[in-house]
Amino acid sequence: MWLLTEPVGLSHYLIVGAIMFVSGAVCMATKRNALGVLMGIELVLNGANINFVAFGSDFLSRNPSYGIGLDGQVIAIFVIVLAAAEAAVALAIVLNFYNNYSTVDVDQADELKG
Amino acid sequence: MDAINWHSMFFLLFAGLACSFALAVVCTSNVVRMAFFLILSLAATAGLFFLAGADFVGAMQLVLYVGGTLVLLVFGVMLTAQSPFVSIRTSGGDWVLAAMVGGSLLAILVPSALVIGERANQAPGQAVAPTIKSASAGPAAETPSDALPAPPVESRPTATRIGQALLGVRVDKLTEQDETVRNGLSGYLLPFEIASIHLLVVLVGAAFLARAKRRAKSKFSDA
Amino acid sequence: MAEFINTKLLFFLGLEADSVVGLVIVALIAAALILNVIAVGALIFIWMERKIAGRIQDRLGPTRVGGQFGWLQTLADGIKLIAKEDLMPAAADGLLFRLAPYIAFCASFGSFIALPFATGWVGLELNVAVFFVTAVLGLEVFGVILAGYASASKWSLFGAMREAAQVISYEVPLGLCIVIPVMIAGTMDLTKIGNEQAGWFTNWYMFHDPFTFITSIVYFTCAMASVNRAPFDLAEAESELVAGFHTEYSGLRWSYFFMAEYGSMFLVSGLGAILFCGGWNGPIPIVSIVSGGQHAMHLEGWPFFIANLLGLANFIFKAALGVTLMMWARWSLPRLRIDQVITTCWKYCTPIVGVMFVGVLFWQGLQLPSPHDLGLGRGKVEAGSVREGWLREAEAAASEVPAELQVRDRATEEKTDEDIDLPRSALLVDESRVE
Amino acid sequence: MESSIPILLGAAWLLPLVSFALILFFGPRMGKAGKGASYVAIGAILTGFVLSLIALIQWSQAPEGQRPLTDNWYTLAEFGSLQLTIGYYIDTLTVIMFTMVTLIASCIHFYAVGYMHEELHDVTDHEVTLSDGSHLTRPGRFHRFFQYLSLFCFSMLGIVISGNIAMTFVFWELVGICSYFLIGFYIERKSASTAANKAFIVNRVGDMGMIIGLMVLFTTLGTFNFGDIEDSEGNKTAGIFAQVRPETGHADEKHGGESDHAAVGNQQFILTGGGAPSGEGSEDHHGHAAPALIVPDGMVKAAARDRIAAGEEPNEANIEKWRGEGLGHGLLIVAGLGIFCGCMGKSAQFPLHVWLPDAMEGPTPVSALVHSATMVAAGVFLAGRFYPVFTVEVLLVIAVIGCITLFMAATIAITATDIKRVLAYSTLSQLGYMMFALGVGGWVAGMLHLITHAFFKSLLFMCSGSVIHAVHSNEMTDMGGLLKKMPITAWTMFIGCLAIIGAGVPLVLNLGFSGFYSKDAILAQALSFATQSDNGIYRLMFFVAAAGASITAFYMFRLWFMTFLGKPRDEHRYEHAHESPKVMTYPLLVLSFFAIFVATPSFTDFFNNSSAPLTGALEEVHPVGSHTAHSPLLAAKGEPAMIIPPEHESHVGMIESMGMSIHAVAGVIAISTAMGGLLLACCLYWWKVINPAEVRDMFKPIYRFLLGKWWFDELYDKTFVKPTFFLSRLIAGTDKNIIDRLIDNIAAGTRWFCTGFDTWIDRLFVDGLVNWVARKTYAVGLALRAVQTGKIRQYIVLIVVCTVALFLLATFGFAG
Repeated sequence: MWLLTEPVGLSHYLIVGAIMFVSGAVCMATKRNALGVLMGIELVLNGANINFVAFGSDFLSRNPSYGIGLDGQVIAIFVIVLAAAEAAVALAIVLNFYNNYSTVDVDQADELKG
Repeated sequence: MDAINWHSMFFLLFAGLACSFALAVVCTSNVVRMAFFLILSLAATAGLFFLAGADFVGAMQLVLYVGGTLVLLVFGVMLTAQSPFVSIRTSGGDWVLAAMVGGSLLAILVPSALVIGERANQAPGQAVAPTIKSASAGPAAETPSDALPAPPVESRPTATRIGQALLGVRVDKLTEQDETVRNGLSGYLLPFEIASIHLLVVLVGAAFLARAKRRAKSKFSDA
Repeated sequence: MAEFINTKLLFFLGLEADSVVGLVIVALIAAALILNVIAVGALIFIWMERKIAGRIQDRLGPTRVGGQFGWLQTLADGIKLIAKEDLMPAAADGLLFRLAPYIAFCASFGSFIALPFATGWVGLELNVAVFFVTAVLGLEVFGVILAGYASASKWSLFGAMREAAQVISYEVPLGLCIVIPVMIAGTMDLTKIGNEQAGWFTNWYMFHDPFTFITSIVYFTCAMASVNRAPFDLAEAESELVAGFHTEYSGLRWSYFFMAEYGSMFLVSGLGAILFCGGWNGPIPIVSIVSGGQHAMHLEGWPFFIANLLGLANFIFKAALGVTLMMWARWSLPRLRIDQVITTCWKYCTPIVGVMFVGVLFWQGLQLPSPHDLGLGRGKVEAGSVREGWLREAEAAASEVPAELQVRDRATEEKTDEDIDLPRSALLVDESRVE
Repeated sequence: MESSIPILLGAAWLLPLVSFALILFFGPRMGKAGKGASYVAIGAILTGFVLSLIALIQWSQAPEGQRPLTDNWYTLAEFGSLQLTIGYYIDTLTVIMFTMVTLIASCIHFYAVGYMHEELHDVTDHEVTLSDGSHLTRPGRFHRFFQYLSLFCFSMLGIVISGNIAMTFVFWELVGICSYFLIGFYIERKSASTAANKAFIVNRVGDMGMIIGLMVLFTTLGTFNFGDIEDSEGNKTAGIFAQVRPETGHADEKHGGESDHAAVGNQQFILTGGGAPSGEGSEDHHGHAAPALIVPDGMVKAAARDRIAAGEEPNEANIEKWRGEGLGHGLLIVAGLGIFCGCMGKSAQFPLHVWLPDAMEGPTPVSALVHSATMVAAGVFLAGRFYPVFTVEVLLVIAVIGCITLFMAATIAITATDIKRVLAYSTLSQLGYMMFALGVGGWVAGMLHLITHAFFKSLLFMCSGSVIHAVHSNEMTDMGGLLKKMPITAWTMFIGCLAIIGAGVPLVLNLGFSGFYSKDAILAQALSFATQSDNGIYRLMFFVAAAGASITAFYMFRLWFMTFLGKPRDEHRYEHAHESPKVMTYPLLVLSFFAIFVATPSFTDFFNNSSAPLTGALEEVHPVGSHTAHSPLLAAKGEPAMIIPPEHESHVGMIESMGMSIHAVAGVIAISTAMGGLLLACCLYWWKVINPAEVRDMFKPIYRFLLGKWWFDELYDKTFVKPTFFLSRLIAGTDKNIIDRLIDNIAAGTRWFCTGFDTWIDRLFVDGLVNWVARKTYAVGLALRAVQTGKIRQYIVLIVVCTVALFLLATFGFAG
């Protein structure tokens, strides 16, 4: 029950980030729906974001050399913004794909296979 | 029993939500539900950000991710949401493979996370404490709970700091002993501008890609 | 307030002081208050809307239930809704169909967390409150979208799509409208923004300069659209889509949608009141007049409590006034087409707000005369003092001084601006911001 | 005044060069089709004739017995003691030759204007058939013909005037090349080009000997000059003649080595002359004591080289001793024979005579000028020039050669039917007469015959040319009865024939055509030579010469009869035949005049045997020849000392057996033989009392032998050409089959090895490497192809796997 009583450390956040990252990767690897893959990407980005924020936070690490200060948050913001743009582009691509092939199954998007 | 550390409790709550919904995203095959679970997971992540004291980033997450990206995503989902595509099943083999790979990745990420946490949790001068418990022994040793800075009771001006950092003032680095480092900090003005121009281009491209392919009499009509 | 409970109230209960209990009690009280605001507000507003619609349409509206004025009509409707059978289409996505109303409701409810009703009377005092409120409010659209999708009806899907497009679009001008007062105030903390406008009504940001006045009107329009009230209620265009996204909903779930709608109406109105109309500060600084130039936020103890009560009344009145305006607009204006809606957003609101933003920027940068700077009814306030406060906190962090002190008595610190040697970066900020 | 003579002659010599240069550069632009070129050339040569005539007159008026004028105009180069100079050596012979050459050349130029007129426009050569069966059509070469003529005149006059043997040689070669050009004028004709080549090559053979002679002369005498050259300081360098015959009063006073020779000379005089007057006369004739031929010191030293090397001092005494031992005499003989070799080649003497008949391929004016009158006479001229240097042995060789030539050529001429070839062979035989005359000591006779022959032979050639011009054929079998058609040509040619056979009235009033005098003198000299010794060969040579005279008469009139009398053999050609234009006939008249009168004595001395002015002039400058062989060669052979009689012996000498003067006897024999030949010709070809065909059948082998020109061509073909070809083919075969094959094989082997090695290296290593890389790349591509499935999800899995792998590597691989 120490999880409740112990103060949250850096590793907690990192573990959460890892779990989200891995689940995102698995999501990308398993989803055949293009949008599913897109969601996996979002998950991966979030896992990374969590790590950034955690490193940037002042409360989580006693050793200031482990804190990257505001950089973490700023990078997280950049990541979020880029994720938004990336989502827009990906969505446009998916819609084009859907227009041309009337499907969103990425397994059928293999015309360029070797 | 020790007093419940509310900070930890809320963390556990949000972390559990985030992780479980992330796993739900992985596990469900209905794309709309995936989107829904993803929303919840990201919202929980925003909560985690708030808990980490990065409330601006959290709000950003809510606005952009949850409010923007995900709406866009669901939009796309609905545009392509016809019964055959709503749930495309994946073969078991892929599942097994993905699970193994993901498991291995997790197996290397979690321990490293723990190690980093250990290192980060010790005071600069202090030797590595094998466990957090044993640190309580020893008269001079203070428990890490006390040692850790207090969670934000007062609201803290992260937004202002980030704004100033974006404009080149690193108020968080004012404590920097090294004069050159303190004065030489450029902030994020240039990256910010570059990223914004970049995103503008990207979005214009996206709009072009997704434009309605109508057979136009004049080539200006679909611009 | 938690200290207050811990010290006073628990003392009476004979328990030893524990901040946790106080925090929990405070949290519960706050949650209950907010819930009541939404629920009761919904009751009242629905009744109000009926009466206003009746009057606008030259009829009486409800008159019987609950004696005259039919002021219990809504309650009766609520009982009916609760008693109603809960239907769900067979093809619907059960989970999402069930969850959608609560998502919508939770969104509007969650956004109340950061909305201050008076100085310090706020669920969670965030320094990015404005951002938070808009963000959470933006989540409400998910309820609508999911509902539209989950109910497996093309009317609903169309409605949902319209909603999604509309909301996504209108978040841009809305965000810009919100940025303008935030820029003037120099903070995103709603409490501080409200207190910046203390004193006479001339301090309201609405009257800061002509741009802000136009901005407030644009904000009101965009707010109406973002909570898809008529004439922007394309999501539930009963003339085209039967009832839009909630065609398949009935009973309690349907009522949740309505509660969310009225709640968000109140929310955006309150937000607008705080951002543009001085929030809980009345047009006439009664408190400071009574207390001899002492502003409410500087009072202690009971006088502070009473002053806050007055401010609360102020705030609720202003929010209700905003809601009333929305009703007025709804019943007097015809519904737009969807393309007209989008056009209004992208071709009118957004450019106008952009121009306003630039205008305010220059007004601030050139320090053109603005009634707010006179600080009538309150001490004269230099522009950007809030930001300097944060700077000072940063210097305090540099000079090992606990940040709380700095934040607490900002007023005293303001005089000692000069004798604090600012680092180069801070000076740079001074020039770029203050001048 | 006399100093003006070299200038006159030099101008006359250089004018043709000027015209040559002018025509060479501006010929085609001179008038229509270069017609102006003829005017330029004619102007040049006429002016030259006038100048040389003036020079002749001046010379004849000069005080008699004057020494030859000689000097150097210009020194081309000086290699140590070797001087290459442009100089002149002028004596009576030179002047007379100048006049003769320019006169004949002028006539022939005029003649050529008419003869070559068809060259004024495009010419279709019917003797040249192109591969497509058509005949060659080429632009006219009128100007080029005259350009060559001018060049030839320049060269010929250069030979005549040249003051040293080197210059002579240069112009010698120049006339050679001119004759090459002119023979090959119709270069497109195979026969013409081959004839030109033949002439050139055969002449090279002679020139080879001439070069040898020149080398001997130069190395031993150290100079090329004929006469003594007096340079500005006034010290004179002895010329060849002076060195060979030093200017001494009387030989016996000079050195003892010559005493016997002088004695012989005296005894000779006694023997022949009998009376003092003759001796006196001879003395008068020569005007000075005849310097005896002695071997010059240079030759003696050269011959005694080894002795000098042995250490004996080459001082006067030793040189005298060595000369007494006869050292160096061989060198003198070699020098003489070498020079004569050149003469043989140029004037087509017996072994080298084959080129002249073929040279008739050239245009008739060329044959007239070059191959009868002047160039071929150059050989004789040179021999006459070098007369003092020739020893008795050399003279004997010359006589024998000339004798053979004259007989052979005459016999061949009997059977020839080509009109020009008949004339060519007669030219050969006349040249043989001249050489023979020189050989037997008749210098004056030889030179006289040279000049007379030049006139009448050119006349004959031009007549034949006009005939050919009329009937467009060389074959006498196509002619006949042309007398009525072209009387002028016929009668002038008749005159020429009479001149060549030496028609005249001997004994009584010594009167006749020019040939009469010269041939008479030759036979007389031959007779006197024959009577000097009891050697049968010498007598035989005389009779051969006499027979030659009759044969000459025979074939000449055979030619004339066949051409102009009888009925035409080819009606068609006869119809078209016509008299030549005046520009061609006038020169015939002029030349016929000279052919008659050039050697005629002046009326004052018809009755004594004193000779004509021309003969007299020649006798003025008659060089001292060798008369007795004091050579150790013949002495060692046990031969009786050979005696060559001095020339005027033939005038005054008597044959005791008949009691008649040698001259009379010779004249009678000559005219009788000639008339015999003439009679025979009349019988065969005029009166037709004898059918030539029967005669032909009777002497078939001889006829065929003669028709085959004694099979000299075949002989040379077998002996020289074929072996040469065989040798060249052998060498070529060796080159091709052995050397080339060896080299080819080496090359092939090298190439084989290189290609093999190259391909080996290339295929195995370079290509192998490249191909290996390519194959590997392809294989890798194939392998990676499988990886690129186009399945995003697999990519993601791969990415994750790689990330894990990297992490593990970074953790345990490096950190561990």
